[in-house]
Amino acid sequence: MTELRYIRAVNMALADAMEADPTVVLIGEDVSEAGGAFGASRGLRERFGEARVLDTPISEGAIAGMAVGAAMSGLRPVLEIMFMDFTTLVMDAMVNQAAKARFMFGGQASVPMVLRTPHGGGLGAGPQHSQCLEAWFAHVPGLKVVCPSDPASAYGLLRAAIDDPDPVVVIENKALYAMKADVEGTPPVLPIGKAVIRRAGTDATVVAYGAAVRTAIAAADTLAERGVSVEVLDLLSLQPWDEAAVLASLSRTHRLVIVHEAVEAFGIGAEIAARMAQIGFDELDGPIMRVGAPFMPVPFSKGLEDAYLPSAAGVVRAIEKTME
Amino acid sequence: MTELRYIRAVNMALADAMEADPTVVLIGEDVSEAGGAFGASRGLRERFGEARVLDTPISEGAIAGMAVGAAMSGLRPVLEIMFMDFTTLVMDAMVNQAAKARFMFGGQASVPMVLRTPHGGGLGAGPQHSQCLEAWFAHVPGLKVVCPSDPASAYGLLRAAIDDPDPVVVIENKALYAMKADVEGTPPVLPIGKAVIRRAGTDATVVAYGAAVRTAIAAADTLAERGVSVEVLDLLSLQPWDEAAVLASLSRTHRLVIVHEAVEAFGIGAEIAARMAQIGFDELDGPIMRVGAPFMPVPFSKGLEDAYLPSAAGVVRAIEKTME
Amino acid sequence: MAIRPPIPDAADPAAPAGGPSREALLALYRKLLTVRRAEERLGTLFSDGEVPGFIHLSIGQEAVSVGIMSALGDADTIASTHRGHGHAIAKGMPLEGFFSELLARDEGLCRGRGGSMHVADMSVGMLGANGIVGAGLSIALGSALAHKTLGRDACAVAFFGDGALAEGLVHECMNLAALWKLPLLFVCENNGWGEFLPTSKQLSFRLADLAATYGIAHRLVDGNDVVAVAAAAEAVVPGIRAGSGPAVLECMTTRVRGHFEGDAQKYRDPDEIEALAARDPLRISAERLAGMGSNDADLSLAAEEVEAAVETALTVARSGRAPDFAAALADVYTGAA
Amino acid sequence: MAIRPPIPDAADPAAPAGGPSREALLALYRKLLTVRRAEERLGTLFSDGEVPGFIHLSIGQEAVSVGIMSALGDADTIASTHRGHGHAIAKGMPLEGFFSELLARDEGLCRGRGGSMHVADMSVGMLGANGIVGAGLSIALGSALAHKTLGRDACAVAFFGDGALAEGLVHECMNLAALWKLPLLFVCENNGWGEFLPTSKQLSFRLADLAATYGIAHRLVDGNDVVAVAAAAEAVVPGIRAGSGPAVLECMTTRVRGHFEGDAQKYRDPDEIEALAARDPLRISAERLAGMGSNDADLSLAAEEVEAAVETALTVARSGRAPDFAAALADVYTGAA
Ligand SMILES: Cc1ncc(C[n+]2csc(CCOP(=O)(O)OP(=O)(O)O)c2C)c(N)n1
Ligand SMILES: Cc1ncc(C[n+]2csc(CCOP(=O)(O)OP(=O)(O)O)c2C)c(N)n1
Ligand SMILES: [Mg+2]
Ligand SMILES: [Mg+2]
Repeated sequence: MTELRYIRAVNMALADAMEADPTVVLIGEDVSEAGGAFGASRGLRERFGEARVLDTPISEGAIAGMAVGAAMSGLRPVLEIMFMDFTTLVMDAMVNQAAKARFMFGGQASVPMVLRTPHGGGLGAGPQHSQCLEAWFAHVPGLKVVCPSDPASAYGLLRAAIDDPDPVVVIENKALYAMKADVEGTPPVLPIGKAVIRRAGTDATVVAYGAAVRTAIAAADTLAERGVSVEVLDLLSLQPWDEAAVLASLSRTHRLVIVHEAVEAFGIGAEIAARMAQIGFDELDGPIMRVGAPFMPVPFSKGLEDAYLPSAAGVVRAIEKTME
Repeated sequence: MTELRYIRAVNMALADAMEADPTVVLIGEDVSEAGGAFGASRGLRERFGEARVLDTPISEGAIAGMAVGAAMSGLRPVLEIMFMDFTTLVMDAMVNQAAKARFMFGGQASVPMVLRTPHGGGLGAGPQHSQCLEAWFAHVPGLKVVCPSDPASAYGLLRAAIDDPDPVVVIENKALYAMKADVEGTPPVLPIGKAVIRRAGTDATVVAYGAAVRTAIAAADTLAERGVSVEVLDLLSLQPWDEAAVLASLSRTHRLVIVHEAVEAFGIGAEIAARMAQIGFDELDGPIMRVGAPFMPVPFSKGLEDAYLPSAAGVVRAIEKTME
Repeated sequence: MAIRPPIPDAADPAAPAGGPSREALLALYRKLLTVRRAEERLGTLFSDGEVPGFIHLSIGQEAVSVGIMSALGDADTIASTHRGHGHAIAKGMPLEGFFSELLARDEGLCRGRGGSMHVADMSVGMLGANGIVGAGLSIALGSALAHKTLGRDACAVAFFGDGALAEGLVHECMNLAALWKLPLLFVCENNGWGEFLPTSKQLSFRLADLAATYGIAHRLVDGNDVVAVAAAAEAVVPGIRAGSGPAVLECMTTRVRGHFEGDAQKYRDPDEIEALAARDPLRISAERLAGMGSNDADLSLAAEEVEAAVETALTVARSGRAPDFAAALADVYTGAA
Repeated sequence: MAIRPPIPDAADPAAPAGGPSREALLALYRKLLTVRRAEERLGTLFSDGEVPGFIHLSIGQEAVSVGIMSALGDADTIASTHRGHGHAIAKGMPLEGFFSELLARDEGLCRGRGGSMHVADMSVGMLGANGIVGAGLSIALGSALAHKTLGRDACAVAFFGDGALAEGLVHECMNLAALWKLPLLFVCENNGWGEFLPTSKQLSFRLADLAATYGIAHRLVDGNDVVAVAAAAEAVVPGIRAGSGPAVLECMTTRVRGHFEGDAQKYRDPDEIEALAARDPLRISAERLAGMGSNDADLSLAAEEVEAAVETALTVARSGRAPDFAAALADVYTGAA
């Protein structure tokens, strides 16, 4: 067993993918000489050369479009956008180009690119450096979206994303970068679209992803002390997401709560709730509850930000509510 | 009674707002000399002068940011983005600037700007000129989003949007521009956030907005012949949306179907379904059904596009399904 | 509000040194004619309601497509614009696949899902027309990066209009291409218009100055003279492939039709449109051919052959299948079918 | 991969003609000192954990803020960057409101919701620092449009770094400002760095050439000499207000600290950092003052007063209230509270 940090798992996945496939290149602001704003690509320039680890000017629109064109011409670019908030500048490349190329060219082309970007608050980084915007990407046919919750999934999903023939958005959580876990050798490549049960339970299902998985587990721990058995399902993939796994869990527990750090309204949880209110309707013994951020920008003040972020207590209340 | 076309209603709303408030200016590509790609601003340059109706270069990012800055400095800009697909290029201005200014500056500033843009298919315009991306904007705290369904609401909501002190995204549907309706004088300004019952009914509620309202009414007509009484609720506003009206209707009919032209997955309907699966859970006598576009880009071929767009038959099937 | 006429409207009149042989020019002429006839046919199909959507014809601009492509091979890649029929056909997209696409048939190269604004043929390095003004620049930039990184002896070409010069992406891509010395040729088709407004009201600058700012070589080319365009392309493409860095060709050309079919061009002086006949790329080439000793029979033979090829392709296209919805839905992702 | 050093590293050495009086210069010096002390204090507050988030100090660059603002009035507006403390304080944001914001107090001008990257004071025309590189350019563009449309005798100023020059928005905004002759002053703070990489590796061009392309007047200014900056601003601002169109001031300056606090600058030559002391804006101004007959007592009095003002503001800020969550939630939209 060795201890692996989340950010180091990302770094390993990049290194292993570059080792395995000479067409994998890294593109982004400060990814090369500096090794990435959060250190994800540290050492890779030295190992693979500056032609494969490219420091770019501050030109998000162009480098995203460049990744699309490069992917259509034989490379497998992994693009880093330093904060998910800045993906506002790459929407055209991702949505009108990358997502649609395969379909609109009649299957002639595929776009094997990856966009890595960190979301999430907790660092006091304020309204323009903390947003969770994954629901935008999940709404776009042609994109895939994954969101690892720990070092092993950070490795396994990033490897899968780089291997994937289609564009994949890999969302990391800044607050998880320092997270450590024990792993046995190299973590396995994970299938895109499969959820994992992080904690088995029988009374209620909590679906979460990314940093909210920890919150969900903390809530489950609290309720376990009160004799309530909560199942925590880690989605891992948001598009496609594992509908079958959610339905199966709901069919066992008959209660559903969905948790994420993104704004609750029109977030990822809305789709999961909506789907279950259709295909899982007969299994539901209580209202479907969601726990997400309130409808406001991410505030700077620590106190406000703490109140803003979904909490284990909030998840406990939601579970209690649906079990009423 | 006079006959009013949808596009003419937009034109009237712009003219009346400019007449009422000298700080209202129109900004966009081909809005001035050409009167707008779809004719929304026809005649306004002649009437209000070129200083208030501004033809811009093809620089969506800059003109959107310019609208934000102008709104912070005393103007009320109404920005036209020619196709909603091109709003991919204004996400930073709308999301990181317009939406957050008031909050992140502690209430010192407000951003009274309007972004008008047409969405929707049916014209064979293909994957990059047909998308319905309203769910992105509805997910962003600080923005408001409205979507008129007929000439009167096109007038009433646009007037309200221009009067509003905060940024409002007004989404028109290209396929509705030619729609005509009889109106009595000038239509009233409509409150943002209020839905309207377009057809009363008792057996099931269909929630729709924009062009899908027609689809919903057609489905209701079909079912009326079979003795099923369907209520059609036109949301009109998507952010904030009229939760109370949806819940009230659901509480009468106990069956809920949501229809829109946008992609079903992670669309506007997801939030409505999710909310009702929580606060309306006890009222539900059947699964919540959604009818939206399938998970694919909007195809060019007429045949494919017809199959892609939500149909009255599809809505009928959904209603029947939840009434099973 | 425009300050000064930003783009000179006269192209470099200097005739290229040592032009093509008569046979070579006749081949170019035939290509010009192919693009022209195909588009004219599309125009009638559109007004007959046989082709849906928005279609932007490149009539009057064919010499840019044909001239540039004459310097390219299949390994070279191009990214195109909303006005991309000429680029596609000149790059080698077969007419059947082209018409089948425009008629939304399953046999279309994009299986009827893309249409006019998305014609593409990856097998000949045509990476697609594009409905987003400016987007093709960054696609070509990426393709150039791939050529360089993978050590290919190839060049990527970005086509764009003068209106697209206002997009920030132009600046980002030119900076990047110059900074990294990418094998990228920028081809601006300067027709003086962006939709319904002269670009003199949209731009405060000249492309020549912008290119010079980045240290990118720029040439002004008579975009209606296929010989001039071909010569300019041949002058820069080998160097670009060899690693000398990007170049810009600014091709002064003429949009004869409306912005899209159905646009009656009421905003344009009828005299101006009429005067365009004198600069017709076909006429210019025909006159050159005549000067080189070609007779009318050569030209009419070419015309007949092209006509026949277009009609045959159209007949094939018309007999094609309608695309299948389930197949389309299954093809959003690779291997999902 | 950079081709050539894009930005000259020596600023225009010509001393401005007819400089300020000693009193005026002393006032500027005091402002420089205020920004410096406030930021130094922030640095210690940050390392003590009293200020959260990312903070980017403008130490070494204060003369740009102070010099430009000396030519502006309250009706003039500015849009700033992620490195915006100096802009805010120099434009007139009160120290209490400033420190209260950085300490996330309800009395902060942004009520503790924005923090370092969003300091703003609309009452003095400071439209906000900005966490998005380049975004301030378009905000200032819009403000300039408002000034012009509403007939105000005012100028808008866009501050941006040299790294921001790679954003497409720069090109779009310069084109628009030139095309419409907007009352907009572009102020580039050229410190040679964009985060951890020299901008010579990010840019293939010089701002002087880019500005010339749009026909915008450009001046290279010693950004560490407040007198030079003030003179350059005074030379262009009245004309801009009067409708002569935009101008660019490129202020060559020095980032002394890391990109943000906590950045140890390992990527930078220690000698280079040490050499910056010679170009310290405070030192340059102090020497000028000495040359004009100010004695050490003048300067230490100023230092004491500034020190006291900063500490008083900080004490006030520390005693402030924590912001209330419900109030914040109710203030996302106007009048919702
Ligand atoms: C990003 C974007 N903005 C606006 C449009 C609408 N539009 C299509 S073509 C065009 C004009 C383009 O002018 P130019 O680049 O000169 O090409 P031309 O049509 O003259 O060939 C515009 C504004 C678009 N398709 N994409
Ligand atoms: C759109 C965007 N891209 C990237 C960043 C991350 N970032 C913050 S500051 C910075 C460097 C800016 O350099 P410059 O404009 O020269 O300003 P300086 O820091 O030197 O003052 C970068 C890349 C950002 N904040 N916004
Ligand atoms: Mg043009
Ligand atoms: Mg800098």
